[in-house]
Amino acid sequence: MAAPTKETMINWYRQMVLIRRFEEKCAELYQQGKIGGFLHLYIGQEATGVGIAAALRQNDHAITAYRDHGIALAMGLDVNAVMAEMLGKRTGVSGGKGGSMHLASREKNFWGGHGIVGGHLPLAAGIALKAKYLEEDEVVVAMMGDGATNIGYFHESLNLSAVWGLPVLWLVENNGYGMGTAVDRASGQADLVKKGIGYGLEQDPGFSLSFNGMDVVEVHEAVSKGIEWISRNGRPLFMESRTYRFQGHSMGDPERYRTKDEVARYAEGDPIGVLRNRLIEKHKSVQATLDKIEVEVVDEIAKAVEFAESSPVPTYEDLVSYVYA
Amino acid sequence: MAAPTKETMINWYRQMVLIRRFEEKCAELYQQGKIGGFLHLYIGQEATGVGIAAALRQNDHAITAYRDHGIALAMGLDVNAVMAEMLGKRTGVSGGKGGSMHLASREKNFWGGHGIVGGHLPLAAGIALKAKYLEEDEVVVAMMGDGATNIGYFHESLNLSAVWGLPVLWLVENNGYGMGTAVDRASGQADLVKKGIGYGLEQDPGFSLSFNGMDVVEVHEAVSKGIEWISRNGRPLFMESRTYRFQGHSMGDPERYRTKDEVARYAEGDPIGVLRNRLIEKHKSVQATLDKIEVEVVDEIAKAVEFAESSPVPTYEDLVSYVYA
Amino acid sequence: MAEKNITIREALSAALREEMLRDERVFIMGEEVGVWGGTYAVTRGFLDEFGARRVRDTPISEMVIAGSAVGAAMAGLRPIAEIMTINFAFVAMDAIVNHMAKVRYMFNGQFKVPMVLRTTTGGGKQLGATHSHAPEVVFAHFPGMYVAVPGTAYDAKGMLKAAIRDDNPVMFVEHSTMLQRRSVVPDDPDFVLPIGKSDVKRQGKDVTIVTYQKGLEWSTQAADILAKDGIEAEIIDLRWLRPLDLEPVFESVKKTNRAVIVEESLPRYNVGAEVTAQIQDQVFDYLDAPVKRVSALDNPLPYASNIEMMALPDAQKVVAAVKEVL
Amino acid sequence: MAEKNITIREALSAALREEMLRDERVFIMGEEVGVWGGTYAVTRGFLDEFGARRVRDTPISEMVIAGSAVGAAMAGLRPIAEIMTINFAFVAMDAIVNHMAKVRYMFNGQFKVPMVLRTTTGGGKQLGATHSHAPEVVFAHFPGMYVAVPGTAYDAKGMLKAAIRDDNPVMFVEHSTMLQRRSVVPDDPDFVLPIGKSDVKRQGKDVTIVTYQKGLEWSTQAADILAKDGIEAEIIDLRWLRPLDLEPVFESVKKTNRAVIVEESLPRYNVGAEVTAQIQDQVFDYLDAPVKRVSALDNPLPYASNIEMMALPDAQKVVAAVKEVL
Ligand SMILES: Cc1ncc(C[n+]2csc(CCOP(=O)(O)OP(=O)(O)O)c2C)c(N)n1
Ligand SMILES: Cc1ncc(C[n+]2csc(CCOP(=O)(O)OP(=O)(O)O)c2C)c(N)n1
Ligand SMILES: [Mg+2]
Ligand SMILES: [Mg+2]
Repeated sequence: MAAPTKETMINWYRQMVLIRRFEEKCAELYQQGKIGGFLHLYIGQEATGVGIAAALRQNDHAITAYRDHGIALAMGLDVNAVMAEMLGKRTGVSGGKGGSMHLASREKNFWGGHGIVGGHLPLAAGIALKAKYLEEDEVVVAMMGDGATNIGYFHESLNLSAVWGLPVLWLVENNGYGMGTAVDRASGQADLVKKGIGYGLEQDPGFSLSFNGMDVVEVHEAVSKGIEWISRNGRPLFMESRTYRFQGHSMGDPERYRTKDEVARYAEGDPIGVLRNRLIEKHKSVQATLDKIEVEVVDEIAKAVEFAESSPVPTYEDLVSYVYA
Repeated sequence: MAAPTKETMINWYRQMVLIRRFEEKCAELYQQGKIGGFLHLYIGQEATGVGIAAALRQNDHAITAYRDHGIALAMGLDVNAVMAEMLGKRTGVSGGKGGSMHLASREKNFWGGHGIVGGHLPLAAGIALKAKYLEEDEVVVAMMGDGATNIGYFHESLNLSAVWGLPVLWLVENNGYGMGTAVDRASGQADLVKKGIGYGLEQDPGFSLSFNGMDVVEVHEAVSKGIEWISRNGRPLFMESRTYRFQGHSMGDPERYRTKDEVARYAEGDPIGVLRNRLIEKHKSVQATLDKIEVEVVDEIAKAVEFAESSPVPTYEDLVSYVYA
Repeated sequence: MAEKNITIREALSAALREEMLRDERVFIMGEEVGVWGGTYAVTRGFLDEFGARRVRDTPISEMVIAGSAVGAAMAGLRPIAEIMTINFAFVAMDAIVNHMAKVRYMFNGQFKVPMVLRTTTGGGKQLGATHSHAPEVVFAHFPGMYVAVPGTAYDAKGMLKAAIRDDNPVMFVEHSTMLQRRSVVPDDPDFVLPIGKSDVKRQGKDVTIVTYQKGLEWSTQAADILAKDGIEAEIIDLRWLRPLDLEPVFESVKKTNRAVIVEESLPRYNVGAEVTAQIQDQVFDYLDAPVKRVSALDNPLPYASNIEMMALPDAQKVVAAVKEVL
Repeated sequence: MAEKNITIREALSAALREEMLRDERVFIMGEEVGVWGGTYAVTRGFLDEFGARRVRDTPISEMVIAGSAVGAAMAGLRPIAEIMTINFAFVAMDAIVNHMAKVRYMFNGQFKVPMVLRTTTGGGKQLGATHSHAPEVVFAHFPGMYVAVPGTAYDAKGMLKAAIRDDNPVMFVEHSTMLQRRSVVPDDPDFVLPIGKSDVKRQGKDVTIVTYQKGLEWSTQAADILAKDGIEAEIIDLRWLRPLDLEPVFESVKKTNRAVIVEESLPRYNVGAEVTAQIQDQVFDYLDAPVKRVSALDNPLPYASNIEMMALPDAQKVVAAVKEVL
């Protein structure tokens, strides 16, 4: 597989910074009461979302749980419309009816944003069934948390995909915790990729099923190989992105389940810093470009907030629309 | 482990014949409309139920799904009261309110007979939790079908038992089919014991996790070892009894999913015939004893039917009792 | 137009078959729908006719049966997913009420969910407490989907075809003890009934009986008995619990001034409660007596036939309720 | 007897703690009940006080949370299992309605199921369609268990203690937006309220408002508004949806001749339907106007606050309904 070009990596950098700044702004807006509900930040996990989106082919699909800002932005959803959704505005991607947990864009093949742990996994199987049924070469990347691997939905979905040979890349973002519960306190099998054995999923496809989720280059490579393998073999795979969330589970998490030290240790491997260093090491000259991106992104986010703030709230008509087709 | 004595094996023979004749009679009574609902026969699987019951220690427990006559009788439930339950009589083990699928005896540590596929697996975890919580040395044998290993309940129950270290022997009776669906059409992982890997369950406890369920001696030995291991290690195991059902899934099964040939092939390994031959080979003299057992059992069943038929039906009082405590 | 006297089972089979022939995107999935031919033989022969691509046996996995049908529908197929009996729909309850019924709304109309979730309901077969529910009312509580409860072969065919053609998710509830009931059904591949229309099944002037499915039988028997006493009962078949069409009920009560609601369900928080509440709200001044409800006892169902029958409604209980309101 | 002015959260904590101290067989299990201290901080400090044997964190596995509690209760323990919010109870619906509520009946009383399934309900927090249900009514449909819906700190404490001590399974539904509400509560470890008793929360002679939980607040605010117009509303708090105690409602309607039912739930097949049906059945001749129901719109709940509020009931809607029946 060809190494990504400088331009590609710079683009990934931009996306990761965009997600980071977007979420930092969201945290602020949440404190101000402008965003409501639950807010689950992706900070620390950006490399996974960006690497996945970069690996998808034209007609591939992504779906995830409620921790969805990162993948949504990486999938190319309009920043303004995503921010408007955060603020519950008519101009939001889901018309202000979905909120932070329910971003989606049919057009961009991003199928949401789902709040019930594991509830989107059968949907992923169904979307993949469509491709298989119509004999289209499409792969669905179904993202989930480590905690989600313990719910019945996971079991039934992975098994059905194996029995039917559905083109799904089941991708667990192992960030170490489901809320406050560490992986080995929740999963009898803490080496998560081994869970695939229970469904007869390939354990040795010729590349590692578990990869460093803090390195966007590694994520991109692993997921690309996964997608290629699935497309070629017509069978699902189960892969693991080893990552970490730097913030609490959602806003207001007392974080009694981990130490500040642990968080600090992981912060050293901040995926944005990792990429930045790598780029600069290789191409001294990019430093200015990267700095410029930082500035541009801040500006982009400010404009998004402005767009969102000045957008109208939904109306009664919106409230009662789309209950039925 | 000491080989079972002649007397023990003769006793097992008696139990297996009792179950066989009991069920043949039930099929007859079903045709006559005296038994209603669903009737799931255990014919062909008797060695598993009898071997398990024989392996249980004083305070161990058993629980199973709706195919429960075999284990119920092996657990020592009164034949009369079981037959009365089949006929929906007040004198039945469940007062006529449970029927074929819901036999149970609190006293004999047999926790039922449950009709929702997989629904009893969490119950097994809970019963085992009681033992662990009170620091009692008890093991729960939770029986299930091969088809049941694909439902969410299975996943959550095995995982919780692993995380909490619950003394459960999860025992799949792999009879080749869940209704009309062959194991490899339903399970991505058709080598069922490997499903334990998904929960970090021991794969190499020093004896085989999968055993020949058509040989009561082998079942008894394997389950005894399993129970001993669990009791010693304070952790669950997942084991497989390879067996076969000679009759349809339930009465009225069109059996389009398998050939007569296949059934005939398995019938050669009839667990009752296997045990009989082995006993006679070893101890020529037992033939008469075994023949006598056949006669006695037929008589016992006839008496049970008589008891059941002459028992009163439940009353309105029974209908409305025990909804609440 | 040709007509045929067929059973509900045949009507369901014909509806499925016709719609699969009409639209390549329609397919069937569920436990034992293929090789077995359907637990209730509704899809017998389908695997041979349509092949394993369009008639898909599943593992025993209700959550993913319902949930993957939602995904496939969102993506453009038109799944008919089968949950063998409604008792097992509780296992898939989240997939049904939180996903099937909501993905459209939550994402502001970006997705459609054109699917049918077929299942069977009903007690009276000595299957015991966990297998004898008629709990369709708890599903009908939730907006975002429709709930169909046909009671005749005619309705079964026309309503199932409507459900398959509609772009909304429909929970299609068949009664497992009524599959052999016959009626005359148009033999026309474009015979489709409207969604959400109740139906006056019998005209009468003395009392309005509102019911559906098995209740239709008990009510009809009761009406025959009452007719001998010169009491003319009007019977309204709801056919759909959602949308719930009570206009014909209000019209009827204006005429009869009396109503009885008959259903197989449990007595608390049931269909009769909703219908009663709306009747008293809409035609309060026309009511000459309180609306009465006939339902099962507030009890799980037992195995033994004699007491199971005591727990369920029957024609006599309907007659008694009618006599109370007269 | 000493009393304390405490919040519902404190009342729940106190009830749990007192009962755990009283009975060694009582233990807590659920997602984030231990290290985290409970999503709503109700069990904060419990892990330290009682240890990991009695305060048990679980994986995200609602089916086995509910189901293993059933097994443990059958075997002699007294589990308090927590389903983080009632939205997730749909995932465990089968374990609840088919097992928790039925194992006692099905085996003719051989087993008892002394357990409490705690959960939180309610919308109004911008959590969107899948996280904003108040669907306790669909659980209350099923016999074999009780359903508690306390609306004050006093009730929360006395009812939770009753639920823990009772030998039947109780689904104990707390309202997630009311945990900070205060009232005076006896500081007595043996303060226990009876199961299945509704409560007259405010005396009045002009109209009967029947409600529970969040509805209690809207109704109280409405009663204050109405009082300014000289209208005296009587407010009856159901407190339990099962057993459902309507005697005080019938008594009240005999006096006021008018009733309004107020709840947060969806408008179809809801609590108001059942209460209305029973009122018109029991005190038909006393009613001067149809019973009116106030509930949420027939709609999933959206995220945006302004329209979420439009969808939910409020005091003004209660006032309007009361004016309709006057
Ligand atoms: C069925 C269900 N149970 C519980 C919850 C509450 N909940 C929301 S997120 C979460 C933790 C999920 O952890 P994980 O899958 O590891 O994802 P992460 O938050 O780490 O991204 C829980 C328990 C839920 N939303 N759905
Ligand atoms: C949740 C649920 N889904 C479906 C059924 C219908 N059903 C009853 S038995 C059965 C097959 C079970 O097969 P298996 O677990 O292999 O057990 P066996 O019958 O072979 O003993 C099915 C699908 C059910 N009872 N419960
Ligand atoms: Mg996680
Ligand atoms: Mg089987």
